[in-house]
Amino acid sequence: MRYIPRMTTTVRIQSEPFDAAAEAKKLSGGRTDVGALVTFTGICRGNEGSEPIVALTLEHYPGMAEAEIERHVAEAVARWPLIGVTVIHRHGRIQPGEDIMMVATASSHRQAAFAAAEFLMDYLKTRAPFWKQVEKADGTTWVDAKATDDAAAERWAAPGRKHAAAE
Amino acid sequence: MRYIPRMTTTVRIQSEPFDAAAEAKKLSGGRTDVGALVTFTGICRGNEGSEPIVALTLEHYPGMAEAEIERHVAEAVARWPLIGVTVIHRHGRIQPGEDIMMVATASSHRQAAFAAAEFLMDYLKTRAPFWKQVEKADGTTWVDAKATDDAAAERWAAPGRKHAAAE
Amino acid sequence: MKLRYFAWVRERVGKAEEDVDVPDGVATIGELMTWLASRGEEYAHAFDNPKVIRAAIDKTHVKPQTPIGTASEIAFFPPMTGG
Amino acid sequence: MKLRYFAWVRERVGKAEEDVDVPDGVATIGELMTWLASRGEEYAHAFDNPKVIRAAIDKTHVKPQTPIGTASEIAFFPPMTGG
Repeated sequence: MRYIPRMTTTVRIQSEPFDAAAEAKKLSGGRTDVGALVTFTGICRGNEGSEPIVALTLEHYPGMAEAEIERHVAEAVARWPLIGVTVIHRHGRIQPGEDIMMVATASSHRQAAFAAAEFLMDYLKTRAPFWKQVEKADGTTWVDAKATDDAAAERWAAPGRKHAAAE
Repeated sequence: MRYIPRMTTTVRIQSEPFDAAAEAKKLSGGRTDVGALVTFTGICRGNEGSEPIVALTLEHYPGMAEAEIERHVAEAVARWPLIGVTVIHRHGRIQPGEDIMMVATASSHRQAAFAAAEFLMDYLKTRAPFWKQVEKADGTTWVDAKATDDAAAERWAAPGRKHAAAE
Repeated sequence: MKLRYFAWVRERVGKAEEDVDVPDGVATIGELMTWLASRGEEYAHAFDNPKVIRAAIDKTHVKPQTPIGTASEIAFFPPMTGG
Repeated sequence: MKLRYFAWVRERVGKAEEDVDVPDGVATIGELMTWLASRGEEYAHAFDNPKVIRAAIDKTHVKPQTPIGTASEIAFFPPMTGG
């Protein structure tokens, strides 16, 4: 009989800071079927090019942000043999050095955990309804979307692409 | 003038447990040029297929293990715009649920952090002189190397392969 | 029908949401953007390059050719920059 | 010359390391494995399939055709399974 793991998925949108390490630990704690845990943390940088950043402000579309992320988490769970997935994304004003968002993926095997984390990041960047405004000494501007992010997201949709689903 | 970040690399081989979250945090703490932090933790599972595992024992080649990992960390630093890399690998007897090893990579950009972490994992699996012995109720056996791990490591050497080096 | 605007689309339109009566003949998201652009200077500015504007019907991404149908909420916003 | 054995190569040979005088004519890692296999039952067992055995000279991976040269330490071990 195929082993069906107990699956844990968490999606949270919040203005409060979060503890990425503690959140990741929840995926592997108290169980012994997780062999690989990948955590990505996106952090607010203190500069853009050579210009200092005072803060980022993240606007989001409440309701749609959760739904869109949950849809991609469900797709990741369908594509890779995962045991747990956590996505937390902050909105509001965030200062340099603070965490903006995190993705954690747990699996029996490393390639599934890595692939799912990258897949979720690529989709979050291009499909989750969040918009970054950057605040500098001389005013605020909206961050432009990057063509490289669209390209990164598209590689997951390319026909015939093979995924390393297990070790 | 191109910004040259202060670079932190740490390679440790030890029998003692380590705190993966605290080690990863060291790469981004106290600085504001890290935008992306990827942490991989390899954890001792409690079963292999349907058979329970009592413990893993990791043998290693002292001196060569450090040198080999440091060589691959240096290669990762040369290939991707990284700000920090940490690799910690335990040896000795490890029980289910305990962390075996970790890789953490910090960069301004997510694709570099992900690529470098995967590269290091693929090389650690196939080139770092560690051997796992698995202890079950009916005795101990050496873990066989996996052909899929060799294939995973080879993709980094394939001529003409393009790396996403920056966002 | 409720319309919502985000990021610089919201700033240019000058409001986060509004209720509108969409005239007959406006059948798709693309046609709705063309109609909105005709509603005044701030709308013309917000929708002057509809190719870069993204839309969602009832919190799901849609394309310009998608029919409005019986949507209760339509949102317009720039390309997303989260993560 | 110091030889070191790891994992099941060590278990089969029955020791972790030893000093040996390599006879003339044994010039490469592959030839060294062939010579070792002739040294007794435990060595024959350890080296009966030299294709699966990996080697390092002075803590650097080498291939079977690599000359021994002036190595001070040569190690033999199975494919690695760390990570």
